[in-house]
Amino acid sequence: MQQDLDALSDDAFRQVVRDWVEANYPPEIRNPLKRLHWDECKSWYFLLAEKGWLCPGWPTEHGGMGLSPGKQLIMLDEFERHGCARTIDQGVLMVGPLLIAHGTEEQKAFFLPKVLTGEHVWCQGYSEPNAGSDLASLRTVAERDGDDYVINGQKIWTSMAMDANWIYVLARTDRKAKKQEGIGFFLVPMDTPGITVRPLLTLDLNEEFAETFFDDVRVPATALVGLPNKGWSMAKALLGFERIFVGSPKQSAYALARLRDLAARMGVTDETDFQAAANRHQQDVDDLTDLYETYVEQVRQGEVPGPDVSMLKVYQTELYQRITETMLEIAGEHGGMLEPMEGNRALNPAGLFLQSRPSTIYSGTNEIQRNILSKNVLELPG
Amino acid sequence: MQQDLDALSDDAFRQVVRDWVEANYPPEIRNPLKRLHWDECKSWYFLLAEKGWLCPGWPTEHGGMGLSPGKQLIMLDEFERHGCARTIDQGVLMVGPLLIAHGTEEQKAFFLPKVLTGEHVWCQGYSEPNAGSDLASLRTVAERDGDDYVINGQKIWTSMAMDANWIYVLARTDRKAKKQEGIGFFLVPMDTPGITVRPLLTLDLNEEFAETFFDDVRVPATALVGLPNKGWSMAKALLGFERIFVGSPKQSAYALARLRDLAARMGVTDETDFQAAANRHQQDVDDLTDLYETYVEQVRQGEVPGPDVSMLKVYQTELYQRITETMLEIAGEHGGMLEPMEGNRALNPAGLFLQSRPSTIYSGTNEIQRNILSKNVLELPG
Amino acid sequence: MTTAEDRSESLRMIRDSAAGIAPRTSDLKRIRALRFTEPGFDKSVWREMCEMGWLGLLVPEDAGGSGLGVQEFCALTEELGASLIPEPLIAGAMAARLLPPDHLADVLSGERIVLPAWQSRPLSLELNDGGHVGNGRITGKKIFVPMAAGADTFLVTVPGGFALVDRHAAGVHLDCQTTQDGGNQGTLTLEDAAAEFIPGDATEAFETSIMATSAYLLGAMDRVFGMTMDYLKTREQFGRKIGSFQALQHRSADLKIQVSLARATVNAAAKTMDDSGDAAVRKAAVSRAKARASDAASVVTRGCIQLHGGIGYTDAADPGLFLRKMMVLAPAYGSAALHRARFRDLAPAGDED
Amino acid sequence: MTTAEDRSESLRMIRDSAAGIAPRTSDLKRIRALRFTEPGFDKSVWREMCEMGWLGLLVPEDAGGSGLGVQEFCALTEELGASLIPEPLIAGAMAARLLPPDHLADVLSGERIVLPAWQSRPLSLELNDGGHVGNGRITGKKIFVPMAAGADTFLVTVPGGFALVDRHAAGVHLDCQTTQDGGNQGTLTLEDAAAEFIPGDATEAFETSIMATSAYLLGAMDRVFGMTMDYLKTREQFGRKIGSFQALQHRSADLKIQVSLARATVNAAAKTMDDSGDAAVRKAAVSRAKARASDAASVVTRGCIQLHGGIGYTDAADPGLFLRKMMVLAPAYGSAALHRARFRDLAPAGDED
Repeated sequence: MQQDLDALSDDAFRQVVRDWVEANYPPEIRNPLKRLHWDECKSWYFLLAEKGWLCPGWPTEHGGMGLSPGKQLIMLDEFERHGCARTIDQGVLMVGPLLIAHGTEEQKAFFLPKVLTGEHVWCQGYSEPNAGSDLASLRTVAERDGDDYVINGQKIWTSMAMDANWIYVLARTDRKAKKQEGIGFFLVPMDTPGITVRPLLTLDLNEEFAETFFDDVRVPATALVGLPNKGWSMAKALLGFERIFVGSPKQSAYALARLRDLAARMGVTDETDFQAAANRHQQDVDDLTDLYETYVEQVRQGEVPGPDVSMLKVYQTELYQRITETMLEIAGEHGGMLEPMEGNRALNPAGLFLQSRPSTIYSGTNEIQRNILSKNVLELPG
Repeated sequence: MQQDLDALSDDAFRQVVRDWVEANYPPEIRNPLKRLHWDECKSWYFLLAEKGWLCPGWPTEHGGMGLSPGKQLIMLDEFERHGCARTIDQGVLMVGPLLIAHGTEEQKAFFLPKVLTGEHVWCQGYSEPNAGSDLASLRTVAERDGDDYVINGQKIWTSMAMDANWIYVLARTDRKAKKQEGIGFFLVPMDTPGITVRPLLTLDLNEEFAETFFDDVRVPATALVGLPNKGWSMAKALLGFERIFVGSPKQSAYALARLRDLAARMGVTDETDFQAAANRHQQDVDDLTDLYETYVEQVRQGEVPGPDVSMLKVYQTELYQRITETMLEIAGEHGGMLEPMEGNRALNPAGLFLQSRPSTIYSGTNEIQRNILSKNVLELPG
Repeated sequence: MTTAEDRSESLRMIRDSAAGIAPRTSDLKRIRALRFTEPGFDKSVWREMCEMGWLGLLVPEDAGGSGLGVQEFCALTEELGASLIPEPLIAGAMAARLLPPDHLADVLSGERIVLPAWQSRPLSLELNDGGHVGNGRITGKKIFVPMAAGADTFLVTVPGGFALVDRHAAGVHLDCQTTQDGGNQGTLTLEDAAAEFIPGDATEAFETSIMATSAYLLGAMDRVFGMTMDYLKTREQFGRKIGSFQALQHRSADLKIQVSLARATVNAAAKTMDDSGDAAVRKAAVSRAKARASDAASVVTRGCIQLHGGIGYTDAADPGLFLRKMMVLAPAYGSAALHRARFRDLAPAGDED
Repeated sequence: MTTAEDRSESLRMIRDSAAGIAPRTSDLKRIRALRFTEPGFDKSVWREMCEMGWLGLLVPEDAGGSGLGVQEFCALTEELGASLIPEPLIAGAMAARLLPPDHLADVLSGERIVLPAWQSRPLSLELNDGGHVGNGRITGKKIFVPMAAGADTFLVTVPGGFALVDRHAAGVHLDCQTTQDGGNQGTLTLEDAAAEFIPGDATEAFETSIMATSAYLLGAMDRVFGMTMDYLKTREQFGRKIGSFQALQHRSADLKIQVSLARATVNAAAKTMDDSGDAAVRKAAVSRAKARASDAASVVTRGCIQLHGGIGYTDAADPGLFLRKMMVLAPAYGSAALHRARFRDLAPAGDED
């Protein structure tokens, strides 16, 4: 069946996806206001798994759909359009592709099926307290001890760590190696003795993230994927897609739709000031969409976008913030309230304002993105 | 008479100045669109000289008014309010005070009276092509040769060099000294052999500035003011006042008044978009005025404003530019025309837009000002 | 208050006295502990404030107050803002100033907390809507009553004066909503409730509250900006103090300018309130100050979150407390947009020509 | 034009052909020399352009043109913008597209220069105002006629079509004003002048001119941005290449984003012009592209002056040429504000929910 899908025209494929999503997506979790926990999103995960649509990018022999990059983007586009929640998808997006590329036969045989069934729920152990945007300077250490590695250190911003039962961890295997070398990629069960998870309350009062502490955490050498000094380069190679996603105009478009809802509720839809602001935002969203499409086209052609893709992230996240700032202005006193207006989650200016704040910080701060643009795109001197 | 003026209350003094300016200022050069040349502004210079008001800050024994800083600011304020042109005032503002502080008796006796009569018209030789905002790295050299110095090098942005008959020059007297040391301050007649002036046409197609070349220019040792290695520190000490002037809200207020004229001419005065923009500019001007007043108060108290005065320059010049940008938006196609609308110099959007451009560059670029703020005010690390 | 020197001394004393309850060096533990509780502030601290004479700062001396000016009150609320003090002093002082002397004793002592309920529509500066008094009864509705959960009595603005309404009287319904800063605002519904009518005009007290809120925002933005500068001097990334990166330096300089503009406009407007007799001039100055304070507080608190990076987005870090306070107070007593519009309607166009 | 590959090949060929007259590597001596002269461009270069087939690019093949699309024309005008070419190709091509085949021979050869006069009010996109034709005579007034000093004939838009008017005919008064870029725009006053009426609709040709102007602005901003990046890599201050200062780097990154957004919107709108049959969709796309191109050109050219420092403010340095071109073309064929308003009136609100 997957083969059939890839053979369809783009338009026909889009229609197939749209029809299925509209008929099957659980309505109670449409357009969630925050990242969903496993209990909330697993129904959608299992639905995708059952349909065989969980892993669009994996080859068919491993249980994926084997879809072309272009088709994968169409699928994502339709999911976003419908307001589908993101699942806890680190197994699908990171662990699977990494193992397929670099794992042993045993690792593949053990782990891949458990991602497909949802038995393993993965979280990502990359960021550290003293290496925010500076991933290469991480301090967590994995020391070889006989047939084992012993991991010590601390991770932060571990998304969904409370929900996951496995974590993949970057840890330094060679303290003498240069910054980005001497780092290994480890697969670790969350119930291993020595792992402690402490939830991090974020400004929007959610517990999506956690700090994860590793205190003499002992894992067998088979927990290592690939070579002990190649973890960072393997991990980095998988970041290409994500760099496009964070620049998707959908997030801003969603916020703009909520701004219009709010304006209607506040009775300012016809006011000149509002119209000028909303129209400006609309054009920014549409212009960004035109730019985004040029990168989608690259992916469709099988190319890997270069460092200039950072433009999308910078512009999208700052536009998203501008829109939520307009929201606060229109909301007046309601913008200071903890709960959505009238319990209607479409009228939640304070919530969206807060949620938009970290977007310019995560996935490499916008300052880092501008450094990348100036150095790797404009080739300005160091 | 000067003593009487200083004894007046601020309000009474202001009234005296206002009455005299309104009765005597040459109407044909009110609110000039550009810096006036000597032929155009000398009538005002001579008027001030005759009244004894040319040098408010000089002590009375040298022919100045001996006014307190507070009174000097009131005087300037009234001049600006009335739209008085700036004269070619480097002799008054720089040469005079420098000689009074550091000159020999002979230098004082020779030069000061000639500033007061307008016989000497001065220009400033500070900036160099490769030391724009980085004055301390200047390359012009003054080599001692017997009783003379021989000056070689190039100056740029010499304002009114074509009008001046004297120039004061910073030149390196000791190539081995550290950056800001080993620099001397020289007084040089413009007709000295070896000096060439080449006018610089600016974007607004005016010739206010020039490049000045020094090719084996020989001056006697008496051309040096003070010690041969103290020129830069003497010159720098005189910059205090200027740092407030460039932050005066008058320039933005003037542009805003012209914006309103233009809006009336274009028939958009009552449009919501225009009103919002103009109102925003008005509040920015008024807020800046409040901030400016805190520095005026410092000067009035006899204090020397600290490095935080750079805030004024940054905010004022960028506000000035924002206002002229709104002007271009409102002007539509007229904003692309070379001449003012209908020959009315109050309706000159393109001219003001262009004139506002260098304000963020001269007197230390706004980037330099922000460096000063972050290092000397916020004390952020180097 | 005669000379400028007296004034400056008086302002210094007020600031010093604030340090007792709101020291700039304190951590924000007390503030954190009170968030999301009822009534959202500490009544014993309230009584301490009353003992310091803060509630009656603007009340004439012959009515038991200190008879000080708007500048002194703003100096005080600026200090409160720097420590995010949740006790509703601005609202309480507005009520105290409007009450007749014979009603003041238990209010100035802190025994009875009277808070004003002036607003009946969002994004409005109208005092006369939303309540009708007759025969000692009141019917109406007021919204966004600050820290309403802690009030004993409401001073409800009505045409021609105010009505005093007991919080527990029959016909009084209070519905409190939690605000982002962990406090609360009340929707007060009055259905033929017993009320004492007091004739008067709340305008001046109201304008003073707008100013005091602007000063509170000033104190808050100044403090979080200072914290952020400290952070930039200590936090390291890529082997350097992050404060050494020019992009962050220039951003910091721009925030500093905003804080300074807010300070200049708030101080100037407070002085205008004390010195000018022209109502339009006073209101224009107040609106300009509140517009700048609200906008600058938004820019500065948002900027400080960004300058902190990831840690700034955690509830455990302090910058977020300032951001959330801004979310509540930037729109309170009129948003920047509302005050910009009022300024436009009041201010003469520039007199430059 | 069948497949995407054909299209891309066609666009590449157009760009290559532009290099003959407008090479990106050229200095701007010719452009400088023509500034502030009459007619402000070089008629022999105009004839060369005609020989290359550029004037008839959009004219159907059976009328002697190349029958190419908006994308090809925009690719060409983008290259012209990169070299600030003053010859009025956009205006001339608009006229050529509107002329009947039997009027085209001497126009496409470059012998006779026909320029459109469509505008009668500032800040307007209305084609039908300002002229009335009857009995072979025309009376009316048109303004901002681009490079009017070089025209032999004007194509004057009137209700229901156009009127061809000889520049030297009785009753034709042309008053040319110099523009900031050193060119000129004419005020054309017609008093019962002889005119040939041609029925037709200028809308599509006009929309194409808006697009072509957007593309010209794109080329100009892209070139001056590239020049500025080169300057940042060579100019030294404080002992370092100024391009190594993070504040300038980040500002450059922001300008790069503006250039990229302009490129994406211009390309997408040109494609919409070629592919979509829905007039509202086409106009919305065109307006969005022109608004972005005008705004981005303004931001980028201003930014490049600042990044150059003092030298950028001299007329001898090239960035100023681009700034002045922006001053003329950002408002031409509708300013950003005008096109934003037209977009708002045309575009459906976002369909996200």
